[in-house]
Amino acid sequence: MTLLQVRDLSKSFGGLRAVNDVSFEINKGEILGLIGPNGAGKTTVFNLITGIYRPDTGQVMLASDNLVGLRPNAITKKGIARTFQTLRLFPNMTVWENVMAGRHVRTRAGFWLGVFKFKSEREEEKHIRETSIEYLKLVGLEHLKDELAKSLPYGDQRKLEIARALATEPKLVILDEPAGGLNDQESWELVELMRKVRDMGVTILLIEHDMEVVMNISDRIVVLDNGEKIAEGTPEAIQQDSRVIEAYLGKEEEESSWHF
Amino acid sequence: MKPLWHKLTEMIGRTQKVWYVALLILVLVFPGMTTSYWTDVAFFFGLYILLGLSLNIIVGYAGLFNLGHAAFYAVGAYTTAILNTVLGIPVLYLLPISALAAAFFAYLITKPILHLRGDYLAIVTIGFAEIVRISLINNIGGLTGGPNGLLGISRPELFGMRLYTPTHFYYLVWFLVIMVILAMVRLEDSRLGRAWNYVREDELAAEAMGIDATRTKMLAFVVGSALAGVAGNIYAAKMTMIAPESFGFWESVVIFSIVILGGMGSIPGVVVGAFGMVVWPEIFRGFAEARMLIFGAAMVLMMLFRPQGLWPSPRARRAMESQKKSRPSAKAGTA
Amino acid sequence: MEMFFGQIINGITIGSIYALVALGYTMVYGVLRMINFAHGELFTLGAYMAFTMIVSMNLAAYIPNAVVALIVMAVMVAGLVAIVGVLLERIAYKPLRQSGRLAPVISALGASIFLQNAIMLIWGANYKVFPEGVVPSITWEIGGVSITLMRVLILSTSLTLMIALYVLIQRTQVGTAIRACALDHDTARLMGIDVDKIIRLVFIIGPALGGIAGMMVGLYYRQIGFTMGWHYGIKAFTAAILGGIGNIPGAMVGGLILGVAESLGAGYISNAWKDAIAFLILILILILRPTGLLGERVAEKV
Amino acid sequence: MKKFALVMLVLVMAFAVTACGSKDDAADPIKIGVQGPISGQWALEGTGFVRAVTMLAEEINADGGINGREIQIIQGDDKGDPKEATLVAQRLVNQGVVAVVGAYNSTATEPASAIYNEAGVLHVTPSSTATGLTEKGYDQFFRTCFLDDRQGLFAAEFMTGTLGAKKIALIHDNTTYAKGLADWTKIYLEELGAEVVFFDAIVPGEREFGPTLTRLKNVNPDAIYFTGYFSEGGLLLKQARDMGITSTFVAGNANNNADFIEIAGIQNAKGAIITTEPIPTDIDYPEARKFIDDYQARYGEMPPSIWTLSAADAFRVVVEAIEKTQSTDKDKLANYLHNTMKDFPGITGPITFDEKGDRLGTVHRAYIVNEKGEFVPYSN
Repeated sequence: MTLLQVRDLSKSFGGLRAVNDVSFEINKGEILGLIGPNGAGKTTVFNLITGIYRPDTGQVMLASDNLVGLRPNAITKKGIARTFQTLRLFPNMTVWENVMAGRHVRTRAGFWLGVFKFKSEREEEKHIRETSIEYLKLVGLEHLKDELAKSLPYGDQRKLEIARALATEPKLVILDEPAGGLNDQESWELVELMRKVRDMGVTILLIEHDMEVVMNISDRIVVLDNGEKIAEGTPEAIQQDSRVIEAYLGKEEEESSWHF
Repeated sequence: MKPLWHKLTEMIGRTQKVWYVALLILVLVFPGMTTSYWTDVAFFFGLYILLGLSLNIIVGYAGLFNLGHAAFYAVGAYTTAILNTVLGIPVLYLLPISALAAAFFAYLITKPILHLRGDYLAIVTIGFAEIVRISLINNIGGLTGGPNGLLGISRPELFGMRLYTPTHFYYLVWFLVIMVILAMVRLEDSRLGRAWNYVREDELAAEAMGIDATRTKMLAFVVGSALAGVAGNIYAAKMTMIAPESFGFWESVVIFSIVILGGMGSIPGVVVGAFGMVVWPEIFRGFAEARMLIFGAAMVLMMLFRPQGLWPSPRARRAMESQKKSRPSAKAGTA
Repeated sequence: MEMFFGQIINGITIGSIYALVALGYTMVYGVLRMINFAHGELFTLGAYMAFTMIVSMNLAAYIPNAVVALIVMAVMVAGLVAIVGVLLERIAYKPLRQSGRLAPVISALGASIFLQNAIMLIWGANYKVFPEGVVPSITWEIGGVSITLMRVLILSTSLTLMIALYVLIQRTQVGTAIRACALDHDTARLMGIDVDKIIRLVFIIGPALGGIAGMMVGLYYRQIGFTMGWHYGIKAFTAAILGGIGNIPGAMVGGLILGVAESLGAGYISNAWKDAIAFLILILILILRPTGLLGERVAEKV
Repeated sequence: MKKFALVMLVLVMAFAVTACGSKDDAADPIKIGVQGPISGQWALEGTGFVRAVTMLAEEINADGGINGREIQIIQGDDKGDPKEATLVAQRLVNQGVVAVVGAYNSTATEPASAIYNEAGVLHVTPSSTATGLTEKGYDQFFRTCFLDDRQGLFAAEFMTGTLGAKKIALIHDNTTYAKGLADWTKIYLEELGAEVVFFDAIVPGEREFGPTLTRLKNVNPDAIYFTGYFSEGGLLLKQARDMGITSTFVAGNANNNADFIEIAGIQNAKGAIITTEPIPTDIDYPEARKFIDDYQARYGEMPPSIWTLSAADAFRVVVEAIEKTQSTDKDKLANYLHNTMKDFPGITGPITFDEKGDRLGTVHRAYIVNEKGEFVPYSN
């Protein structure tokens, strides 16, 4: 069953065509890898799906809802959560509070409830705290809950960002280079974590540079080059694909110029 | 009142209870211990705590750089003054109405400017506040009394008692201060309070978490302005006359300084800041001439040596401490 | 029609002063991304220093030629104000370069209050009055519009200085270095530019121009007060935003447009609403086109 | 949080200890307060108040005081700010003053007057002209300045009558006082059949009046009446002449200051007229002459403005009442000032109060700037 459908997506910046007529689908419960050389437009596709950019043409459908034109927060509410290529935690807040941010969209209390602390608010607050701890346990950070986010080691910050995204109870979670900057041990833990998440029933869309990670975990892979989709298929098939190999060989393996 | 008292003690905890009760008693008996002059100083101390707390929501919690807060204060004061002098509505009935008027005004003007960041927002708020002041001077709609302001605002009445002595106003304002502090303590640790902090820390990440940043920032302005409107109402009631000159840029700077001086986002910081801005100068009246000079220098020195404020919020303090520890660079991700 | 031209002339004169002051804001913003709130006070300082030289020290008496005397004084005012500018940067801004956007702005606000009150304590709270005849009051009548010598002087001085600055920025090596710093400090450093030196230079040029503007205001209106910096500062800042902050020709164009707009507003609507009109323009520009009229669209880094 | 409570407690304690100030009863000297903006934008005016009152008090004390009691002056700086004014008033009341001269601007006088009224302190303002101040029924509130309407009437009669002007331009500066004067002048001008062809405000602190004057030039008035302060008045006059506007320039009493001529330049100021209370050198009262001479001798300069003289009068009226009633009881003092005192020889002319505490009569005169840059009585 299709969860997310991306159809004929295009986006230009100035004269530069960053994404050109890209279409793909993600099925419920799978892990889809999105790869491509630097400047291929991967992150732009992410930003188009999550509502940071508005596509020039094309559609993004989550189940039967069209997401185009919605603000990022509305898209999160519909059930898509994301992490960032460069970490974007709330650095001066605690680990716990960071995860509680994810609960925001699934809870309701506003100003008056916050001030008067009626029963409904107290129960909701308790619920926020308890469920947040659950997500911290999932990524194995509950013992650090009162530390400031910025004081965590880098690998833990990555995990925290994933926990925060999961706390929004997404149908689809989009991970933007989650293994970036991690050592082998941490990458391996990450792969395990992603499997666990998938087993919870959350679909995953993954951008990753670490080919080992991508090939290891993805059910299917979509390859972008110069803003266009050049291949799609199982990891094995992609590894054989001549266009993909050419695309990767033709470019220097250098750090992305797409700052996020 | 009993459940409130329960909650109060519950919140404060056992060991601290003694101190808070002592403090409360002191606040209660203070006018009896001193002259009407110091009672009035304490009144203004309280009034500026209210103003500081109101701006603290906008600047401290939500990180929105508002340098035109006097405008919202003015809207509250003028709403009270106009409705009281023209329609004769009792001043204290106008307290919620002034709050609403200031909140509504904030809703209107901040809508288009919330996407601006940092110093740009500061400039726009200065601009709005100046436009408000100029409009008041130019007697818009023939209601604001022009440069003369409005005169003859009646004294408030509470349970059939006319409030007019410094002591009456002292209790009125400190009652509000205590109520607002209690509300703020609760708000800080609520879903909305955290949302403000998330937006301040990283707006984009907050949006990715499903937090409507525009709405959240707007709410900070609306709630903060409503409280400034309350302060405006009390001010009008106390003064019985208001004029545009009381709501100029300088007033905004004073309120802003209260928040910065004490420490952004910190409730005790606001109290300390208001003490520094309102009471301190009264104790040291002798330095009248050089007072502003010292104040300006203090602002620079604060930024150089104690940017987190005199009494930072626990969060800011933790942030400072952890900065001293070595930590892995977040930039590693791009390398 | 006569009145219209009259208003345009008024607007251009006052606008050229705004432009001169705006250059200080825009250059500092360009290289440091901060609003130097204290710049208006440097402008005031220029006016008061000129006052001291003319009245207390009677410098003109030592220099026989009036034109030479004015130029010498202008150079001295520019130099002295520049020294204060550099000190200001050194003490209040430089230590805060790494501490985010909030701290420098508050520090600047504090410095502004400090300088304003220092001026008040040194020279007193009263208005100071420049003597008559430092610049002879000659008036020409052109097509029913009166133009005084001082206006011509203000206009020509401002234009000369602005053109000189433009050439400096666009045609010289130093100018290239300033522009490089405005784009990115790290890259500039990699290119071998001493960024600290460039920032210091910006804090020499900006305050010097502001100081000269202050001196001209003193000479023209002959009445100065210690709070005048706020008034001119906020207008000049508006001009800088209007033209596109960080953009040097933008500051010049912004100054002139603001001057004319204000003048027409005061002339056809009411002087009492003049400042409100200026602020309204500022807000509208920031909302609708935050990069200003001449500013380029900077792709927002997400 | 515990620390917070502790520190707050200490702070409040310290505050309370400082607060235990003097509660002085009827000690030997008679305490009279003087309240005004001693610092801030109107520092010049407030300083003038203090200097005038202090000097007079010392003179009286040197002569043995009033009724054998010394006068003690207590000053309070309100910066022209209503909040500060409240505090100053409270403090003066706490210190046991019998009477207060002061508050310069109406917004500061208003909240202070309520405090003085409740405390039963005689209150005389030298300069707050807002009409509403005397409408509140306070029996111990007086003013030695004239309401704006008096000068407005004089100016209107002078311009239409003596100058024969038909088309008149009015410019104010949107301050309480200037706006009031302009409004009243407009009312009387229209009553007298003159046409007000221009009515607009300039902004205090502004220096460029070109836009306003260009518009004004277009309507070509016979006379311009500027009701604001000298710092802008001088500039306005200069710029008007630079632009070739030749209309007669008339200005209100806030321009009664040598700097008005200095800023405009003698050449431009020559022929300009001001409407004002009699200037000291033109008053026949020996009191006035003596006051000016003493002031100049003591402080080395002329009183900064008419309000300084008005403050001196406020103080002299208070002393007069205390002396004549042999009392410091506010009811007796107020009663004396309301009902008994007639044409007291003030420095600014004869002083009589009506039942509201406003000053009766009109004493305004016109002065013209002569070739030497001095104000001289206007004569046809």
